[in-house]
Amino acid sequence: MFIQPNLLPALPEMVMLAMTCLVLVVDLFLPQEKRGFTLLLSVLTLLLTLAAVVFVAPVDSISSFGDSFVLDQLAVTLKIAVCIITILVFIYSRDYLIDHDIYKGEFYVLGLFATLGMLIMISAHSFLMIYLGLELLSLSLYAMIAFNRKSLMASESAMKYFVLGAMASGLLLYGISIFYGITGTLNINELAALVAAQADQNPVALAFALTFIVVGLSFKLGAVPFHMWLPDIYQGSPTAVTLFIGTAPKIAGFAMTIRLLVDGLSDLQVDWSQMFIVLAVASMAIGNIIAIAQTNFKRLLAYSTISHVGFILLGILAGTANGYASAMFYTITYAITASVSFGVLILLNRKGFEAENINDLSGLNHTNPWYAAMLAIAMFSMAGVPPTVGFYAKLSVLQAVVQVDLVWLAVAAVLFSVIGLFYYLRVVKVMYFDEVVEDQVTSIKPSLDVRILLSANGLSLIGLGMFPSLLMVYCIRAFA
Amino acid sequence: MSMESIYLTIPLASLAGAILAGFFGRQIGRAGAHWVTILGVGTSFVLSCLVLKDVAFDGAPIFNQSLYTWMVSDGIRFEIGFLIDSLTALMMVVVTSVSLMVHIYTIGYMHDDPGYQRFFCYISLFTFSMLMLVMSNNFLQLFFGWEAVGLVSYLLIGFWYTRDTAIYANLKAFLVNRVGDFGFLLGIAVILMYTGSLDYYEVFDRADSMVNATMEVIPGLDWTVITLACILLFVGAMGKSAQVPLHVWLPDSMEGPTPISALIHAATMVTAGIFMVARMSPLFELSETALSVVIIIGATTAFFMGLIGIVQNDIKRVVAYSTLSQLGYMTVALGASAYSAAIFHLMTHAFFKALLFLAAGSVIIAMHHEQDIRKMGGLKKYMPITYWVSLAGSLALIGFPGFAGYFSKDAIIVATQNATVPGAGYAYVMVLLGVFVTAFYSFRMFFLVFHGKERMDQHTKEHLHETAPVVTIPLILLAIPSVVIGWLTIETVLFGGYFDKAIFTLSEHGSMAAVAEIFHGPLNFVLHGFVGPAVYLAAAGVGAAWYIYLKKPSIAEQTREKFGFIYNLLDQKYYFDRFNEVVFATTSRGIGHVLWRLGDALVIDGLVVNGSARLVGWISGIVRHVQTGYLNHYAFVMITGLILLLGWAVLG
Amino acid sequence: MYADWPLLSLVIWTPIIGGILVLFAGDKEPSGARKIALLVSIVTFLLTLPLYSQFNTDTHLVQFVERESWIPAFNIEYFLGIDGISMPLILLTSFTTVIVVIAAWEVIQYRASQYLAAFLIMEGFMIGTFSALDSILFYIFFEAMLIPMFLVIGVWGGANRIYATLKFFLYTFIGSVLMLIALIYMYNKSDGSFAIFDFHYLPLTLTEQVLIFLAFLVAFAVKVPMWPVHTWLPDAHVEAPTGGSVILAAIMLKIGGYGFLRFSLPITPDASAELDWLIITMSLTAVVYIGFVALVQQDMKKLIAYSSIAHMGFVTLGFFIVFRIMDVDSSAQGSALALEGGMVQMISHGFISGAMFLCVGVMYDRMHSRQIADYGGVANTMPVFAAFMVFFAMANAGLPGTSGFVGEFMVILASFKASFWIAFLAALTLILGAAYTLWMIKRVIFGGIANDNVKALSDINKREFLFLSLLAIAVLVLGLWPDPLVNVMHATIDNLINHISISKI
Amino acid sequence: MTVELSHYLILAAILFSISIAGIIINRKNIIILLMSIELMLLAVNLNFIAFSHYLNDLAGQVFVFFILTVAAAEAAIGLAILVVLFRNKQSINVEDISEMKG
Repeated sequence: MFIQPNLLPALPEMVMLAMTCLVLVVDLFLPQEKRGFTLLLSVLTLLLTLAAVVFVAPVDSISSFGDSFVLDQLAVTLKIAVCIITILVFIYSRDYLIDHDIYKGEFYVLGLFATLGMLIMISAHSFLMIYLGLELLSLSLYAMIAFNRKSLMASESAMKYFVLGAMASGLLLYGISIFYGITGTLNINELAALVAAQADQNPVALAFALTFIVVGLSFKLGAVPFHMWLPDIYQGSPTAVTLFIGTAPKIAGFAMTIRLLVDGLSDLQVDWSQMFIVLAVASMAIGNIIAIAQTNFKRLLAYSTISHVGFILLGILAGTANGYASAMFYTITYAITASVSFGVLILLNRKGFEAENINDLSGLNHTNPWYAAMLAIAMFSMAGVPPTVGFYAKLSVLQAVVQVDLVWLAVAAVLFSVIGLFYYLRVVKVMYFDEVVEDQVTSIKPSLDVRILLSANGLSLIGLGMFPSLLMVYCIRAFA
Repeated sequence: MSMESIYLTIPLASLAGAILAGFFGRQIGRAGAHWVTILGVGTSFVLSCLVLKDVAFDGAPIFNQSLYTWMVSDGIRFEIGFLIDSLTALMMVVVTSVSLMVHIYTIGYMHDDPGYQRFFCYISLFTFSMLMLVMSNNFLQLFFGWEAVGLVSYLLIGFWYTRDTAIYANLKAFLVNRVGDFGFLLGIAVILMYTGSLDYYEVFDRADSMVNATMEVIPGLDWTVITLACILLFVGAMGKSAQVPLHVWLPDSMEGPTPISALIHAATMVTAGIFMVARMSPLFELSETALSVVIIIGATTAFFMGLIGIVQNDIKRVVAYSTLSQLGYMTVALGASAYSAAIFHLMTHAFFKALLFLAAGSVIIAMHHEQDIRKMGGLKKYMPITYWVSLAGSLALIGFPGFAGYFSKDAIIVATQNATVPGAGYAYVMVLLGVFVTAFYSFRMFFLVFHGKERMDQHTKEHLHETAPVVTIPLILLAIPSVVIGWLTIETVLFGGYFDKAIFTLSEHGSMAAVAEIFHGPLNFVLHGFVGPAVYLAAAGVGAAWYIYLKKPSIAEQTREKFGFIYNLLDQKYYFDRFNEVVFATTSRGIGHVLWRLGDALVIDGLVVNGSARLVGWISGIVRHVQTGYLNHYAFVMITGLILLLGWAVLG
Repeated sequence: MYADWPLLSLVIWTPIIGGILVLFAGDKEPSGARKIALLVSIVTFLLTLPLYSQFNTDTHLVQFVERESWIPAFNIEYFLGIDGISMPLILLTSFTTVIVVIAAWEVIQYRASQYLAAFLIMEGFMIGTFSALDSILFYIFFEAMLIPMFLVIGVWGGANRIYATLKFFLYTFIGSVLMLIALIYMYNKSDGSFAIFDFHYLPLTLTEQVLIFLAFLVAFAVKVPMWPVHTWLPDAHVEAPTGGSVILAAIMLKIGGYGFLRFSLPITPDASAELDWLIITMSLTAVVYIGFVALVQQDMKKLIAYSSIAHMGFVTLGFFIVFRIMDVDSSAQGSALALEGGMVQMISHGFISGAMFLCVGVMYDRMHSRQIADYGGVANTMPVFAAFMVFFAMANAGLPGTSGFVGEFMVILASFKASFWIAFLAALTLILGAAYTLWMIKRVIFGGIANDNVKALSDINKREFLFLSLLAIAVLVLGLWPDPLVNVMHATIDNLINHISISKI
Repeated sequence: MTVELSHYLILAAILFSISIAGIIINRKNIIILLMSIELMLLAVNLNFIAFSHYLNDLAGQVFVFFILTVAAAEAAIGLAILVVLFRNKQSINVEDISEMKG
């Protein structure tokens, strides 16, 4: 017999799916000069999804589809974040796409599908669902990267990402299969229960499987040593795509981690915490150290991402409610910060000029003081200098770590962040202290919507820095 | 007008003059400048005399009050206030009178100097500071005045700041004085620590607490605190009063204009140390050790600095070295617990030494700022007034019976003779020899300048003439006390119990008592002088000077040849300057360079700071190559990671 | 009437908001920006006056308190208040900023509005640092002020500015992150409070205390700066524009000293007592070692920078000699003298070093050189200026009657209670200080006219006369009558002494 | 002998390892990479089916169907990328695609 599942929790996803298909079709019939309509429609899609999320947001949490799909506070918050950031991405990247004549509907369609994948990952509560979401996201991303067909770099990085990504999901699947074998279930809740029972019977097998899962997640997040893809992908992809990859998927990755490790395998917390300690330290060390040597801004940000992943892991490995909350806060604010940095970078692109080196920023304060200020704020936020939000994110994570008596880890973290400060300051230095280099930065006049959004985005870093509670309450509620 | 407001007016009058001349010099012009300052100092002088009369004759009670509370911290009250007793009153009159003379004299001396107003501002400011120093009733204010006069002396020595010698000299003077103040400050610290107060009387009352306490400055070596305190304070006095080895700044200070040499570096500031020790007699009396240190230092200064005077050819430097040796005499008196004698000599010396300096100044004016006595001679007939006053001054200086210097110096000699502290014997010999030396160099100079054949060039000769009244009048006014003051005041000051309330001497330190025994009125004292050797030594000195420099100038040459070594020793001032230059100046600069280049630049910055930065950069340069760009390497790294984790998770 | 005003918030946010206004005033019409900046700084200064006039000197309790819950998640509060330690420093800050704005008037032509804005915003942050009573709030202000200073040095600085400013930022940042860890640690210990005063009463074992103390030490020692972590200061000073040097020397360094009083001593009294030898050694090294180094500097700003380090040595010496005094004398008689001496030294150094840097700035604006060798006989062409410079030099050499004397005097007197030799070494500054300062004066101000550039110099104008004389008055008044300043500290200092004399173990 | 679960698992593990080895060792043709990936997924599928058989639980086999579908899509995209790459580079040699490094 067939039980009609409660479709309500999945309303946002369904709205999105429907709308995306609509976009796909409509776009086919649009002449190139009308492409703006696609963008409009896609943004509308995201807005509707957003509305749907808010509309169905439950007081605590509801699940459906045989308990393999949940909509809890965590999901709601993350979904909202993802949608908003995707909107930013779409709008920021318009001019870039036009300038490099890849202003095609596919970009938005793929973007929307990727977003859909993320939404699913966020809500997924069974291995199968997680896998599907993950693949939906990944496949769209592969395509998006290679989307600028004329670019060698792009196709190269697409290939790299594809191979490694596929391998990673293979590893993940392998782990999943073993868990399936041990527990006989694909559902996260049941898994949690059964693992609790199994924990002492065959710990080895569990540890074995767990490792594969952790590796899969680490790849998605980009933790050392599973970060190798990250720098090349960031550098090679069209900046618009980098902007996308560098922001929203982090949130999805975080969600996936929480779902699998916290919801599902909290009984193995000791094991994965220890693994994460190693990965976190490695990420912070490698990320920060190698970043110093970078001259390409996108690549620099890639390495900085790696170091930030280290911090996110710190929050998770604390294994306490406020640890998770702070990690969540960190992830979201990091995504916001990254969108500012890439947003400014993307503005600097002109027809036939791909701005991606740090030197392309020199003298930005002379030509565009306002955007220089925005980027500077972003840099200070990444470095964790108050009063930007980055400081508060670090503070909360460190607090969680110290709370579980891992003071040495906190000390290591801050010392690495000092190294990190150095290259962020270098960016500021280039913008503020260096002279304008010929035919590089000229005064940029982005369209009104970009100007507004980017400014709001940048100032939000200060705003959230001064009133972090605005966001923190939701993060705490998510793990209450 | 209440006494209190008078006391307040005395320093403030000079200060007002200084401020007006200093800040509004341009507006009030040159004449304006000297009028306001002279008016200010004049007022101070008149009122000081009033105070003296009040204290000396009307027997006014000791005035000891604080003006305002500078600061209260940790329950200790730091006050600014006045203590007016016989000692203070005397000093006030000495200071203001000499200062007034110098003010007037300056009108002539600095007549066409561009820095006219500035100069008057400085000397009035000096008068103010000096008054604050002597009128103080606590150590804090004493230190204030102490450093303030140092500052003004710094400014005045470097008054002609375009001369390199001048600005070298004033830096030197300030630093050497700072060495003294360094000790002085520590002395104050000791006192505060053990008495919990800086007020003179409170400190004196609690002095016993320092007698009994001991302190281990150098491990294993206990000092009584009182000794430590007194010696530290005396170090301060050595700085200001130019006692060996901190005397080096005084001769150089002659780079300043002559009036201030007279005022600051002869009459008043340099005697601050003497004054201070006398003021602290209740403390010094309690420490035998300190006293003998004082007397030995003083004796050494008195004799050996005198010797240098013999070989000097700069007219002002000769006087400067005589000042050093006279200060030595005063210090000896202090060491012999003959404080009153010291102050008495301070007073007489103030007059005749100021006189000598100003006379020298007058000569210098006449010679168009030529200061080398070898280029002078026979000035007697050109400038009679200067000649006679110089004679009076010199006689006073060498202690010619009846002249001011005689009384004070003889008192000191007798006191030293009867002193009991260790080192007194040495001191006695030194001061006696000193008498001869003093007489010798004074009259060497006197003869070379005023007698003998005229060695100056033609041009100068033609313009030679007596200086203007504005110069000569102060000379005469100073000559009078130089001659008579000793005769008039010795009875009251030394034996009239004048200082009883101000100065404290233990009964067993009977040096002054001994002097009192042989004293039966001034005249008798003069006659008694012929009993002792001093007078004959002085006469011998004069005779020798006459013979060598007037009768047979050749002898001077021969002796110089014969005793070349001694001559050099004296000419090089016992190599003190060379020593300081090498040991202190050069060494500390060397240390500075080493610490800077090696410590800061190389080790801290080079190695640690930039080093660590470079290290990180270097590592980064290496590690980045792990990112080869080859797909299979990437996969390999991932798998390695996987395997490591597996091994760790499954096995570990 | 001020009782109900949120005065502290006003003095913090007025300059910050004003600064943002100035920023938007832009460089099209710099005079406008200047006027706004001056207005804002003066208003701020006036607003700080009631902090003094309304200050209750009888209590050690914090006053003008403002306390709002801010980040409930971690129970971080917007918690402001001042006591006898912080209040004078706040006045110093607002006063100095006015001076800096005036000093920048025509001198800064390049991006004037950004320059002025930076200083106003910095002022807000610095006042915030002094008045914050929640440690995270303190930390935020403490760090935030680095950003404007970083830009000031980097944008308006000299040739080697980039090295200097990066060095400055990184040095300070390294110091402060460890402090952050310490704060978080205590937050967890005190189950959930970041309020500084809760930390004061937080029981800690000696080991914890030592570690926390060291964390604080790094943070504050770098700020002060103490030997051997001082090397950023000379570079920063040399490269910074005049205003930057002034703020740096006059106020930023004081935050280090303030931190010791606010955090290290009361939070980790036992560790401070344990490790006082370390601090005392570092301080004395600063006085002597740095004194010698200053002696041989060729660059005026470097020389003054080094002399700043030496003078700040007295501050730290005064703060930590207290424990020695307590050892030798149970009545702790003299410790208040030491602490208040350190405080006075901070204030006075604020005026004097600021003035010295302004003097160098005045000459630099005319000659575009800081090398002592390029000068000589300035007094001939700039008599009035020379008078000021000599005066401030004397103050720098600690001449009685100037503020420079008071602090050193108190600290030396107090340290004598602890040990003769400590006092001896400290007192060496009388000689060294005079030596390096006056030797510079001799070579720069006095002597014959060295070269044609000096010949061409013109004496200071009205504006320069204004700010120099303002500072001169401050230095003189403080030197002749420090009581009004010292008086406000008594209650707080006495309470502090009682607090640290009680062991936490 | 009877074929036990462990045999399947071992076989799957071997396949999995081979596929990984394929990815790491192969320096020449990218197509081989794609094949290795397919192989990897198949290894996983084998696991799933074996388990679902021994657990008598269909979910595993359902999962396999999904994996297969996704694998197909993946292959499609992979080849598409390969084509693009070849257009730009005129080569599908693994060692040639190392423009970005460091």
